[in-house]
Amino acid sequence: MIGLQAYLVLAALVFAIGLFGVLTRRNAVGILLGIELMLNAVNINLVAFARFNGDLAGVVFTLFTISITVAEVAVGLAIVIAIFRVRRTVEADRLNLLRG
Amino acid sequence: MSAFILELGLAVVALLVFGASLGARGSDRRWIAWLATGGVLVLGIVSMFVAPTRPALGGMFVQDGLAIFAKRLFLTATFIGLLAGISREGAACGRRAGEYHLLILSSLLGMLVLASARDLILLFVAFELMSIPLYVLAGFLKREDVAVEAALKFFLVGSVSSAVMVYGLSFVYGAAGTTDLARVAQTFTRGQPLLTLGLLAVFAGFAFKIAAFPFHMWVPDTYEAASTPFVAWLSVAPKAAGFVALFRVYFEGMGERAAAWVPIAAGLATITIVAGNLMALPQQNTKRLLAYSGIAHIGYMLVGFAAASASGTAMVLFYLVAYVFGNMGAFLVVEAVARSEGSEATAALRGLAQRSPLLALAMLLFLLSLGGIPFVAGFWAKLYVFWAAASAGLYWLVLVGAVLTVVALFYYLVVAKRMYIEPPASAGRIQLSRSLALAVILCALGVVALGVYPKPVVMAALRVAAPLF
Amino acid sequence: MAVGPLTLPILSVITWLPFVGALLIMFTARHRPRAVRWIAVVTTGISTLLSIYAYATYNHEAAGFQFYEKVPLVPPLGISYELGVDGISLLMVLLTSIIISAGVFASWTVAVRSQEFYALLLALVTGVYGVFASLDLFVLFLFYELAVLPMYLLIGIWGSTGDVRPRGIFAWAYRETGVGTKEYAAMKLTLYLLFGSAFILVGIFALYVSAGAASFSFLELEAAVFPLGLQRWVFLAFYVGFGILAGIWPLHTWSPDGHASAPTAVSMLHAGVLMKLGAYGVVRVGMGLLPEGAADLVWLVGGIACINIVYGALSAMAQTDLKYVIAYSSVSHMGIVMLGAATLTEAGLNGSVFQMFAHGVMTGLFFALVGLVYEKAHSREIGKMGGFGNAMPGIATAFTIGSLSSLGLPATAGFVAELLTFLGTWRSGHRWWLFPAVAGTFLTAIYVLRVAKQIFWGPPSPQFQHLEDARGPEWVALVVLVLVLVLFGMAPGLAIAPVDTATVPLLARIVGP
Amino acid sequence: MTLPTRLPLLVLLLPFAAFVVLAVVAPLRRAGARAGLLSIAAMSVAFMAALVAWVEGFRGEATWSWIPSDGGPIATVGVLVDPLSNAMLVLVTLVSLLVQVYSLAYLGDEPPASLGRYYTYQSLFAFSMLGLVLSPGFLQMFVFWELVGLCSYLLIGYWYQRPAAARAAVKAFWITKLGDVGFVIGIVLLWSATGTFDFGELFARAQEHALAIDGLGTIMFLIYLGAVGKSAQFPLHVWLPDAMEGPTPVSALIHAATMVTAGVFMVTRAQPLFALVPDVLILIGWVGAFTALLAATMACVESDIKRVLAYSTVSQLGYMMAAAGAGAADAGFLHLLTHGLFKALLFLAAGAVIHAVGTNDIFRMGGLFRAMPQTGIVFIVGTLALAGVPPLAGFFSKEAVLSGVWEAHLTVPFLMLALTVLLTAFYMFRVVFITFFGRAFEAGHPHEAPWLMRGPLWLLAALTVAVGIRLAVGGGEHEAPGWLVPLSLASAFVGFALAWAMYQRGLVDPATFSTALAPFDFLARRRYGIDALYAGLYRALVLGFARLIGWIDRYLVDGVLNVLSALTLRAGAGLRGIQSGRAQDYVYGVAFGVLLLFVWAQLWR
Amino acid sequence: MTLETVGFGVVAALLLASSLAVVLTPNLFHSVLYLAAALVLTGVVFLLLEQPFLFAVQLLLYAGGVVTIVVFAIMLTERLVGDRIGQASRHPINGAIVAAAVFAGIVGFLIQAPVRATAPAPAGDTTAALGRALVGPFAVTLELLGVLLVAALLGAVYFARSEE
Repeated sequence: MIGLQAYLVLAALVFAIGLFGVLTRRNAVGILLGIELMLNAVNINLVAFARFNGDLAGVVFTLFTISITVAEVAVGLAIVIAIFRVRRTVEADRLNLLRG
Repeated sequence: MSAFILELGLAVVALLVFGASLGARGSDRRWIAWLATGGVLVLGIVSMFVAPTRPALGGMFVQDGLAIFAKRLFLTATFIGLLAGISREGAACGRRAGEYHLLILSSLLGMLVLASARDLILLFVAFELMSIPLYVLAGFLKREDVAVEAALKFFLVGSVSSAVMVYGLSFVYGAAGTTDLARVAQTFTRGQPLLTLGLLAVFAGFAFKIAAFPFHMWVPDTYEAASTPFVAWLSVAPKAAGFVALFRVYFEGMGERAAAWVPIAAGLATITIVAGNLMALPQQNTKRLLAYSGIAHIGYMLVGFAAASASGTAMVLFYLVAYVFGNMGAFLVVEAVARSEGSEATAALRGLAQRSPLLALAMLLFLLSLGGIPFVAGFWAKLYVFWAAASAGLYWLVLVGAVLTVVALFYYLVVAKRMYIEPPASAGRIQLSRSLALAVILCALGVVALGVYPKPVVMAALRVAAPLF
Repeated sequence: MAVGPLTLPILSVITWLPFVGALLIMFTARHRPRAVRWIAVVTTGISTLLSIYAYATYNHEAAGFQFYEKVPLVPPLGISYELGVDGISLLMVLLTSIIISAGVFASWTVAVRSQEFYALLLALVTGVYGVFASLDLFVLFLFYELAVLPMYLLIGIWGSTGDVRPRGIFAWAYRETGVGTKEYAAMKLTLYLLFGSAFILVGIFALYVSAGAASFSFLELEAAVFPLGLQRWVFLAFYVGFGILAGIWPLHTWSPDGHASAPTAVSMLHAGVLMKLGAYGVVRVGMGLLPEGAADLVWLVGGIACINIVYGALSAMAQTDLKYVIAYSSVSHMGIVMLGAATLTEAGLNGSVFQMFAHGVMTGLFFALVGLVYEKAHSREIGKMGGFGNAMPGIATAFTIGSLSSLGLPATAGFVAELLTFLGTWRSGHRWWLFPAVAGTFLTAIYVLRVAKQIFWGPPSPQFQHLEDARGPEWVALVVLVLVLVLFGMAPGLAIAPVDTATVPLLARIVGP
Repeated sequence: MTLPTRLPLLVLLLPFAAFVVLAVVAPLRRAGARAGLLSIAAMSVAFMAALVAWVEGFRGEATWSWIPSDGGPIATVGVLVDPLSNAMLVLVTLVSLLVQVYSLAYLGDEPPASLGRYYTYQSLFAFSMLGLVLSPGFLQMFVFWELVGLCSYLLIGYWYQRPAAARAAVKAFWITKLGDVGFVIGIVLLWSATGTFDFGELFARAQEHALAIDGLGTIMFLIYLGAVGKSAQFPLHVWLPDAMEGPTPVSALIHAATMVTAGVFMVTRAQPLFALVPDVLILIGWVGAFTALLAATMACVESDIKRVLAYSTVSQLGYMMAAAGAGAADAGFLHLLTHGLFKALLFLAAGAVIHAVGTNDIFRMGGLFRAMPQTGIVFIVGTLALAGVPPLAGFFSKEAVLSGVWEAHLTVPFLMLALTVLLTAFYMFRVVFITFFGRAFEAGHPHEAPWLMRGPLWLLAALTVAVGIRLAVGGGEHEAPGWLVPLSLASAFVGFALAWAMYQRGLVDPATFSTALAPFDFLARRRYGIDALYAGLYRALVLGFARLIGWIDRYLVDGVLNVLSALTLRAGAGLRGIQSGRAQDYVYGVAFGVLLLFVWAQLWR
Repeated sequence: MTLETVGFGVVAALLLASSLAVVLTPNLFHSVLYLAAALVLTGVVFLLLEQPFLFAVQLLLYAGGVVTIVVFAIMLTERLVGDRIGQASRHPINGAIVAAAVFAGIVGFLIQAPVRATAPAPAGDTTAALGRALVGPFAVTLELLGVLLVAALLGAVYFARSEE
């Protein structure tokens, strides 16, 4: 039997990898992918907990997070498109008109 | 059903606006804005008569004193924000008026639910419902390069934060074995690693929402770029919601164990006050300046939060009320000047006292309130927060806060100097639209009334905060 | 003490009348400069008359706080609007009246935005009156803030920019802070004083909480017993908080810059009355409520006061700008005030209060004169002036009398104050304080006479051809101040008799009967 | 209150009334001569009253509360009437009156407004001096002590547009104030120890030996310091010669006859207290004698007629103090009175000369006796009195002083004083010979002064002689060693002869003589470097220190504050740098925040 | 070492590998494909945790939906700019350090937690229970989610559509 710890560590790793992606990708879409990974880690966590708690709430929670994640990605990509229209780039580092 | 009356009412208003926007023609759609504003006003009035009910949905949704207090605050802030946004030129009243107001209303719905949520899932959904429309609204001026840039930053930081938050929620759920916050609170003791980890991560998410240092970084950029009436609202309403959620998650039902959060909250308060105030010093753009000063104010509220007591909570609530009027007012004056001068720099305020004495006086009142000067609301807010912290033995925190207040006064006075001491760059009064003027007046009245007679609000705050502990 | 139904709430009238004047000016007298001035004259004039009346009718036998008024404001928190004056505050109220009535006349020639100027000035005066008359610490604090804040605009708008060259190892810092400009001075003054007020607030709350959080009333807190440890640090908080306003070293540097940059009436009011607020706060609130704490810490208060006296005098000597000389002399003289209080003797404390009064009038006179000289000569550089006595004999005479009071010459109020303080020091626990104090008066003689000589004596300077003496309303200010200075110098009993009724019980609390 | 106190009070209040009227009623003051007449009228009535009080030998005391306190007044004011004060009253009112009359003519050319100012000051001075004389206690004495100092300052600076006068006035104030610092500390200490300023009470306690205070010696020494300043004793004598920048009548009144003797008066008045501290008395004696000698040497080389007289005044004040120090306060006081008469005479006469010639330099005068014989005669009368030639007033008082000092076994001071007798005769006759005899100077046509000036001169001369004769007739009972009179007469004669030989006959060349005494000459001409020393100390110590403190205040104390402010501003500007504008850096912020929370929570576990 | 352990090991390794590929590969398209792989593998993890329904949801809604949207977005932006979008990494070392630190921070808590190795027996068909829960206690939450999706859609459309 695989322990809960293993799932949690796996999720933590995926979360960290996602964070790394968010921090290092130059392309805004790439950053979004990193966020996806982070949220995905959350799902692993939730399902693992649901399984080990023997509780349904975690599964419900997962359903909600999945839906919300999709919504978030949709909005994020729309913003990327809008920004691309105006600025002709999706490289996040170039978007620094506002600072200080 | 009576527990949901405000939420349902809001849904009705949103549907009305939706329907109206379908049938709207022409580029001047101020009437949609008026519709939304009126709806919110009605809801605000209704909220004044709402009484606490028993928890609904098996304890997921509570309409207690705190929730009602918070909802009144959200509705008031939203009303002022919508009112101020009504203008012929603004994007909010153009062809996209329907979208704009629907987004605001759905975000508001998120806040209302958030204030009542006592279930992790509901909390998260409400939190996201509040947040996602804000990303869109931040970039609502989508043909302005800075606006979309700000929206992207807001979105990126926001989604990472909510990822962290929901990651934390997963641990909270996992460790407590339930999504019911009341039971989480019963389970919580110091030294439960998973629950602690979860609550910390959730704290990070809230810290992003209320813009505590170092989660604040989206704030100045977003404030600078987004349309000012929206920013005025953004700077107060979601933050208030964030604090209410903080109280729900970290205090409600915790009792003595809430003291576990004191070091973290106090530390976060300290760095937030210091950083916010210092970074506000060199700002030349009034909105940016107000953004940083707002961060510092969050720090002061965290001081009250750090007290981890009923009085501390109540004082934060009072602070929020004072902050709603003071901060929104300041932003709205900036909007008024910007509409006339086309600039949001502090330099645009030069000689305002000689051009529009009353507008300058209003701005001065807001600044004094933000600076914590007697006879205006902010004074009591700071005083009470410090008092609560001192009662909790956090004298050092009070000292830090008080000293940094002097730094804060520096930049507020610099703005006052622009208005009162420097000669005007151009002559002529600043023209205000009626709705904006009304919004400014409401804020000024609020600031003064709370400054002269804070007692009712303080008492109400104390009353609603008491059951949390 | 009960207020009958038909009794005039005299202190409230005194306090709020200027505020009413300010409102009248703001809302009725737009763009009518003469009306503005007359409103100011009338409102402050009535306040002055009433304070003279109160002063004359104060019952010395009964002593204690009289003209008592009390209206509960926030009953659950124990905040009430509670006014009353004893001998000390009565004298301070009188001083405020004298200075503001002189100040109104002295700023007759303010041309720019005079409506706002007078309104702010009057609002500020209400704050000052309020502090002196309040018996509720919280309300006192509110008045205190009201007295400080208008200063920012008053200096910022109507002030003058001096010539301070950034030099020395910290030159970079001066360039960044913009030293010398009026904005700098206004900002420094306001922030410094608000910084101090933070300490005051903390102190007030500490007392309030420690006494059971029932009342902010001075009288009720006076009856409470505070533990010694608390007394010590709260006294320290009050000392620093109020002391900043009283110009204690090394927290005094706002004062020279502020006073030098401020317009005439504001300097008069600030150096003349507001600095007294600080000293009054230390004596009334600090020593009055924390007798043991005060007794424990007088060594500090007195020691710093001695530094103030000598240091201020020497600094004044080093200045080349006339206003700075006067401002530093205030720092020095406030040292006498604090020293007298620190002696914890009847003579010393009487001297301290008397010096508050004497210095208030004297420095008010000085700043009025400096304002006149500046207005006519358009220069504050002492080195460039000379021989003005011929063209402006009246101003020269008044300046001389002010100088004499400043150096403690008998028959002026300054002498009595200094003498009493000296008498107190040798009987206090710290005898050596006498020597710096006396040395300070000698140094004062040096710099004050040097300045008087440089400006008014000697051959007329060729670059100042068309100088005029004071005129019309300006005379009123000068004559009133000079007369008061001499009158109270010759008949000190006028002031000391009521003051004594307040200082003796105060001392009895601190050092025992 | 009875006549014995009421009359002196009248004497006191009359000049005060004149002062107030002149100060307040500007038109009258600006009228000049008319203001003078008012002042003179008040003065003459006061003089009459003083005369009555003196002749009647009034005694009495009346006091009123001045500074109240809980247990009775801390300080009182009032009048103390006794022979001492009566005599001073007469002297002060008399000389004041004469000087004021004299000034009418002497300052007749002044603008009316200035003249009015002059008389205002004069009235104030008379009031102050009388108040000092009548003081029943140390505090009141100090009050008027300072007020006379003020008048001195104002009157020295009468011609305030002359830089020299302005300088001299301020210098006089500072130096005397320096002494007063001691005085005030002294009376503060005395009050702290005894609880009273009152002479009567203090003397009574001293009589009953109930005044055993620790450090009474120090206290009395400090009080004496006041007298050192006011009465121009070494080392604070430097201001008096400079004070000659004031109008000559002022010099006569304030800087010869009245104010400068206040110190002597005070020591005399407080004799019962000083008697308790013999060490201080001896010091007073020594300082007095030394001052007398020092000033006399400086007078010998001075060429400004007024300054010669000023040094002479310093010297004579030294006599008086020496007498007081020797316990012969009566003798000192007698010398005070006689000196007041003849020194005023000398100054006024010198004023007449200056008025006539238009210069102070004796070497630009000469043969004036022929042009103004009356002035010459009175000047010589004064000179004889000062040199101590019988039967003029000065002779007897000086003998009394000398014998007092001898009897107190102050041998060295006595020798110094004796030598001073010789020098006094020498420098006075030097002036007489150079000014009134010898070759007439070309420039100008000197003429006799108007009657308004000559009248007071003659009156004073007559009084000098009359008092002398009165003393010769009635004062013989004083016990003195038999050799004293011949000695002092011989000394005076040697001085006279020397002056005659050098300046009249030319038998001895002054230049050779001064070469012979080169070191003394060198030092005396430079005032022994004392003025320079003070100036140096003032510049180097006081001003230097002030500059240092001023610098410290501006650039350190305030500097630290500004540095803090600037650092805060810089910190703001620096911190703002983390707001780079790049979205991912903001995410770093979130990551760091999370880490911070984790670490924090682990630490606070 | 049971089969389950081996299965978990393999799935975990693949998941981590594909996740790393998502954040490291320079080609954006490849990134998206790797993401799809990672999401599917997550679904497999759900299977391991005996949640077949969630596996389905993951596959359809998540992997399908997200990847489709992303691909659309890339196409759209590429079409607009006219050339391929590459992507490089910025400050990978810093990013790695911070990510590792966060991971360490999480693990720091995890290792303190008591090990919970035994899971309760699977509760049979969870799907029906899930459905009941969604229309039961979580009905309001679900409705709120609906509002959220509408709002997000509104926002996305607002941005995405090119204005007249």
